[in-house]
Amino acid sequence: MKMITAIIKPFKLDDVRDALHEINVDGMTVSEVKGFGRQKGHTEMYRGAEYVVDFLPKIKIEVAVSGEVLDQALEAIMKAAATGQIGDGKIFVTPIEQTIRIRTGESGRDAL
Amino acid sequence: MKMITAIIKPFKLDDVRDALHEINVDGMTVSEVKGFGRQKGHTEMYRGAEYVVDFLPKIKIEVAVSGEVLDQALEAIMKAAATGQIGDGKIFVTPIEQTIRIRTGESGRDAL
Amino acid sequence: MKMITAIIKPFKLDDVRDALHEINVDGMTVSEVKGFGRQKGHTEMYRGAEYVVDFLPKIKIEVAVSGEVLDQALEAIMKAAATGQIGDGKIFVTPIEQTIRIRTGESGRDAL
Amino acid sequence: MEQLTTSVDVLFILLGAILVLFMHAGFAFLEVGTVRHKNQVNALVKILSDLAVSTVAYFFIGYGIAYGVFLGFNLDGALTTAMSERSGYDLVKFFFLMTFAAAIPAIVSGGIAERAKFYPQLLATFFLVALVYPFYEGMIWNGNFGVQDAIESMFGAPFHDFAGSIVVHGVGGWIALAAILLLGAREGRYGPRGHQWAPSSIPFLALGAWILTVGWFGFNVMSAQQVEGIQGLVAVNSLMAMVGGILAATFMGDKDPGFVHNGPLAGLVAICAGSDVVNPLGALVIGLVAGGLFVWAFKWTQNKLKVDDVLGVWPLHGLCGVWGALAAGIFGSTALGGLGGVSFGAQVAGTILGVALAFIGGYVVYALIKSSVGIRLTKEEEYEGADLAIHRIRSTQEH
Amino acid sequence: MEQLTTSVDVLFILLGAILVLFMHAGFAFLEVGTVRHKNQVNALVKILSDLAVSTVAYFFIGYGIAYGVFLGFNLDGALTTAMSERSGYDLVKFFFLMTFAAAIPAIVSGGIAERAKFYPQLLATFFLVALVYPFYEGMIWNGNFGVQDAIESMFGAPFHDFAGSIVVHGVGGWIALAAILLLGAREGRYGPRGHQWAPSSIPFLALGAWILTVGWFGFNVMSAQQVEGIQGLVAVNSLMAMVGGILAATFMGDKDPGFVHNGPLAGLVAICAGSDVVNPLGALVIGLVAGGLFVWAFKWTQNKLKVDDVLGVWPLHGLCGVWGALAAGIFGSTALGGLGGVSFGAQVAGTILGVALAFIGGYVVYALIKSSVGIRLTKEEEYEGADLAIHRIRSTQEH
Amino acid sequence: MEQLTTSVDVLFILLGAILVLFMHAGFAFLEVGTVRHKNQVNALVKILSDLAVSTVAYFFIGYGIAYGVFLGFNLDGALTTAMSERSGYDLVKFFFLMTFAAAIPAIVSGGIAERAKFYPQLLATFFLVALVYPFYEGMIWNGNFGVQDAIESMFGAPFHDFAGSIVVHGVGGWIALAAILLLGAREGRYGPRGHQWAPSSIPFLALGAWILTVGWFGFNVMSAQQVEGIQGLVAVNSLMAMVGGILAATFMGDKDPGFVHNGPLAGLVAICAGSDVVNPLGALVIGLVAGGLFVWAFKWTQNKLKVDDVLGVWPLHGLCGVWGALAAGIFGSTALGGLGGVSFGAQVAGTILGVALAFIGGYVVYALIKSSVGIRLTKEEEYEGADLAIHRIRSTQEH
Ligand SMILES: Nc1ncnc2c1ncn2[C@@H]1O[C@H](COP(=O)(O)OP(=O)(O)O)[C@@H](O)[C@H]1O
Ligand SMILES: Nc1ncnc2c1ncn2[C@@H]1O[C@H](COP(=O)(O)OP(=O)(O)O)[C@@H](O)[C@H]1O
Ligand SMILES: Nc1ncnc2c1ncn2[C@@H]1O[C@H](COP(=O)(O)OP(=O)(O)O)[C@@H](O)[C@H]1O
Repeated sequence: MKMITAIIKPFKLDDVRDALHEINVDGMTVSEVKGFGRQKGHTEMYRGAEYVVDFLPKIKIEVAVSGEVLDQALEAIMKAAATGQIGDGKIFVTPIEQTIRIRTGESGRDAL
Repeated sequence: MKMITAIIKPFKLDDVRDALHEINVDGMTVSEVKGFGRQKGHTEMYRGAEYVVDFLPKIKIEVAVSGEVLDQALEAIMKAAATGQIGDGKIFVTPIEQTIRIRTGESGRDAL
Repeated sequence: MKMITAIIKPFKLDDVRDALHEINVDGMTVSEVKGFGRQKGHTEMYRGAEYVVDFLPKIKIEVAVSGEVLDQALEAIMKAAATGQIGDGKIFVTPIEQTIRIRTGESGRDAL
Repeated sequence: MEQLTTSVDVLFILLGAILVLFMHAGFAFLEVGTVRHKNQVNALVKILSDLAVSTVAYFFIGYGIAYGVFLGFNLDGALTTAMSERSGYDLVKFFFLMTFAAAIPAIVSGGIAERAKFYPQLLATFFLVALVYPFYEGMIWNGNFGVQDAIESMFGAPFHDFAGSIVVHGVGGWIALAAILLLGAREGRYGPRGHQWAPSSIPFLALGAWILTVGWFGFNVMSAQQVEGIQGLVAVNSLMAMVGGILAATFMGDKDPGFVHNGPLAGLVAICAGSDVVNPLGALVIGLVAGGLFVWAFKWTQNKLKVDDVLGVWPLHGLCGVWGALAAGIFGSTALGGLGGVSFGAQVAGTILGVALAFIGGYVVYALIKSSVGIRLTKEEEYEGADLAIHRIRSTQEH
Repeated sequence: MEQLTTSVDVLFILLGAILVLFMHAGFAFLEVGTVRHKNQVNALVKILSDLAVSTVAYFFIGYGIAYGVFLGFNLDGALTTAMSERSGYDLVKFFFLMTFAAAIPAIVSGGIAERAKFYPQLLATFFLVALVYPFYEGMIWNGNFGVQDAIESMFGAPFHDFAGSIVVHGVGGWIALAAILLLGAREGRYGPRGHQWAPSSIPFLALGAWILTVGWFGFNVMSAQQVEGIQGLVAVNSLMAMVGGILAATFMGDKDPGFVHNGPLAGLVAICAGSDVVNPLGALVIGLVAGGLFVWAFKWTQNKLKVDDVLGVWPLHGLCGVWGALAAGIFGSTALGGLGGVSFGAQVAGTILGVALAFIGGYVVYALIKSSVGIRLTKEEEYEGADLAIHRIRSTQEH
Repeated sequence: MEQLTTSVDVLFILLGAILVLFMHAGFAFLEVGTVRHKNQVNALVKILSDLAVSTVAYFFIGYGIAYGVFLGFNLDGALTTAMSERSGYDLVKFFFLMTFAAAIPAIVSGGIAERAKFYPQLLATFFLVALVYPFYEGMIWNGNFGVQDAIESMFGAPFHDFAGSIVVHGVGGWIALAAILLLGAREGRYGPRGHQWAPSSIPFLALGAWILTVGWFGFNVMSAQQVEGIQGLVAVNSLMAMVGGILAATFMGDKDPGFVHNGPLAGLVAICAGSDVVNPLGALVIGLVAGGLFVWAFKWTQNKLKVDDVLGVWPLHGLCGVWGALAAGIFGSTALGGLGGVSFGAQVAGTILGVALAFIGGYVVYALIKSSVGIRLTKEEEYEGADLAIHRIRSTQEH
């Protein structure tokens, strides 16, 4: 079982979800995060004072998948999230040792 | 050292915290996330236009525990978070290689 | 490749970023979280009723680094985030199995 | 000259109507700010729809019950005559008094917030404004049923309620109490794990309080109904009571924003009755007591009585209203610097009558509706919030 | 006595000016609450800057076009005279009428929200208020070009538009339609994945609606311009139409907060024309129809016509304005309880003329600006939001 | 007729009082929107409590110092007489003038926001309104101490300050400067890593500006104090200066919402003094200069002087007030189209006197309080925010 964590541009969320849906991955957990990286933030201005907003709003998607679909899922995310512009984001894959569905107590692949 | 990540229904947070408290697990980090899964969102309506809100507000709890308490903690979370209704959420367990308490520099189990 | 997850006090974010910047770690993902631990929350009061706010606002920083810089990065974060007061936070290190830059498809160290 | 006087009378009472109309926005925002975020939209829609239903109820029925003129039905051509006679003064008088009548559901609304059904509440509004409120209003302000004569012959003076400490606020507050008792507390408010919720937005709550406060000067001063009857005294007494209420709430309420912003309202509720007869120093005292009373009674209601009155409308309008009516009998006396012509006995009698009629009338209306169509959201709807459950939209969108 | 009458006249029309000035805050908040969060600041700044430009345009040019007095240029010493004569009445009359003129860009603003450039829009405002609006205003309210005489000789009565259902609202709404068509829909609004956006803040939207509603009583009643001409009828008709609008929107709009808060506005737009001649029961019907019309026409505009009118200003001001002008011809007749002196034919004629001039005038102004300096933000700016793109700051900060 | 005139006088000045009372809500929201989120509640509570303390201070002491009538102590039965004579006109006059007096702490509040203790600030309010403000007010508006006579004999005309560019705004602004200097800058504002904070809510800030703007017409026009003294000129000059302020702020401030919404206020501060004597074109220029002055002076104060004046009340009220008083001497002259009767020398003299008394008076009051009970929150409290530290509740709750 692997956890895919993808940091993407906010307006790409729908595309990524559609892409995962097509390969039958429907469960995921999403959060709003602030990204720092090569892509730079912007400057705001109020009554003559500058405010540097140095982060960019990003979306973090966490999807737990079984080993077999991992590559397919990575592929899907990459394709859907890419714009080719700086700041498209990253994908990290980390190991999951145990997965449980709270409602039923099922574990492993059945829990997804 | 393991990291337990539990996605639960928001109104179950207090119960889960109480349950963990009973087994002396008091530290944890909580965030608000949006969940996609089998449980479906709802539809809103404004001046004749429909808005599909397809995610559900969920709470993500991250608790680092030492190996011995892991099972107990999982048990506690599962019991406290379950309603038996769809959307109760998931628990993921992942390995932690190092744990540090910033204030003291302590590491491993002492850092919790 | 390792993922450093640090939970710190919000007003230390700039210091931590500066410290990481000095060792050439510029990419990171930040989110607002609520922390529970030894440091206690506060009590609010409204029209005679008390409200216990038992969590504390914290910042979660996630930084993916290659193995070589790990210790340096941990060191930097620890120094910058410490106030010596309770509630300074924790650092967790977890393994990353795969890292991808969405824009280019680069992976591993090149993806950072 | 006569035309000018008439015209200025129309302007005068119209300004009152406009200011009190504005107060309804105040009611709305006081509620928006106090309820939980998930019930904000409902607060707004309720107040506006209630206002519309109130107008219709009062136009066709209520005004007739209070003053004998069923305008909406144009009996004896009353409406037609009013259109052109005296520059339409009688029409604007109706407008002015309607804004008072519509305060009844607006007051109740704050007490029953976060858990009442929508259309049944509109239905209650209709009956309250068509029947319950004008029944007592007519007794006190139009001499109906000889009630005032009876009080006068018993106590030497009629029941004095210049701008409605009892007629409007008392009645509204005690109807609200009946409604709240029948409706029951919000889920999770009391019981072993019961708790209170902090207000969703103190700025909106404060905005509501400000609008109410400012509009109140129309409520009180324009109650003279004719410009030549204007009394600077009424304005300054209102000011002084408002100030007393703020001070008491600031100090007794320990700078709590919820108390501080209800302070002026408490003082203003209490001064309505006697604003034309008490001395400004008396008004200050009336306001100080009202502010303190609200702080104490709100906590008492919530914690001891366990009455889940969300905005505290019963302490605010119900109890401060009672205090105001009694205070008019005390501070209105010449002995205490007032202009006289009031009797404490009469004040007690009128107050008891008003409170009783309001509570009973309110109880009957809400009990009937409860037992027929029901007045309460389901547990799930309440948990989801009235905004999504009733109006299918949330108050704000994430950005 | 004469001095008193003059002074009260000044006060009277000044109160109207103050109330209508306040309405501009209402326009601002209605827009703030309706647009997406990233365009809130722009809504606020636009309305305020538009007001300033409008005043200048009307002071120097527009008022002269409508009424022959080019105050700003002090021709024949008109300004100097107005300063001291009749307690400055003529100056305040200008002020009052200017607040009407400035409603034009405020109406347009809500339609073109979230995608228009800033300075080009200010430029459009200048031309609209200096030329387009006063051209028709002068015809109807000042008898210019013999248009009213012609209508009267044809239909037996002049075009009756007491407070501007067409002169102000109709004209504003139809100019807005031209502007919206030239500007095009917001990115992502229509097309295969097109969708609508929920309002950023219903409380702010409601605040705007409340302020507009309250101020409207100044808009309508003070249109008498002199205190001795005050008509209580106008006030109560406004109330009734407002109530009708709320009721229709509540029931037909199924408690939708967006409809419910536009309901009073729809009723009030419609009642402007005939508020001095129709019967209050007629006014209630006018309001009910207007409320229903808005609910229906808003959906129709959005879904069938695919006109991206963000606040729905064309249905609100444009269509309810037309309905109001026609309704004055219907319900104003003595047969239907009105005071008479109106002709349906005249109402049709005046309405068509107003709508045509507004649409054409608006089209020319926006087309010229579009083809010269451009009126639309770039895609990137629109995506980023007008607040950051134009004003370089966001509406609120995280806490 | 006499009764009618008296009654209308009461109404007239009462409308002024109501409008200026409303302005206090404007002060509150301007501050709410400008401060950081963690200090919003404090802004609201402060303004309301300050108003209450001001009323008491002015009723018992301040009004007596300015006008010789210690109403609150009912000396010679002044209060008793005022209750019934002339329909209570004298009481409402007190109310009206009190709302001016209470503007002093409301102005100061915006300068010292986010770091001042609560009760010590209330104490300062008491002394400012009881002593400092009325001392100068009485000199200028009541001829106390022969100051006006002296100025007149020196310059041929008394110091002309119709509605308080200096008496109210100048005094408030310069007291604020003293308070700000004694209080010191907010933690983190200056120094090596020092920075400014963006406003928490531009909509609330704009709401405050709108309310202030609208209420200001009562502030200026009703300064005539009697209806027969009403001047349409005052209203239109206020309008023109307001418009000038908006335009200058829009263009010079590059559409910055903070500047644009302070623009009308800058113009209105500046026009107070001469609104009854200058020409509307002069008023436009006065407003344009005031708007530009504010934009420039705000940046200068913040960046060069490093004075941490949170809302910019010193540039706004202090400097634009000075400009307004001087401008009355310039544009009020007949040579520049004004009505004459003013002297530039007198304006300079009166201004210097006002500024000096205000700064010194303010300095003494705040220095005494600073050295006795202290005026500043601790670092920890400031970091936590005044809402939690003082009022123990946050402005809004997460949803
Ligand atoms: N080392 C890192 N650890 C965690 N998150 C990172 C790291 N580097 C970048 N990110 C995240 O990825 C986002 C995009 O990175 P950026 O360098 O701006 O562009 P790109 O993805 O095109 O290389 C950042 O905003 C941040 O959220
Ligand atoms: N594959 C997944 N990866 C990450 N989070 C998931 C995944 N599947 C579900 N979740 C999270 O768990 C929540 C509950 O899942 P859902 O399928 O609705 O119900 P249940 O937990 O009863 O199976 C989701 O809202 C989402 O936050
Ligand atoms: N076991 C844990 N798992 C995850 N997060 C934790 C854990 N314990 C503490 N934290 C996080 O670290 C923060 C600081 O912990 P706390 O016990 O208050 O102080 P300290 O870091 O000084 O030991 C908490 O607010 C919480 O966010």
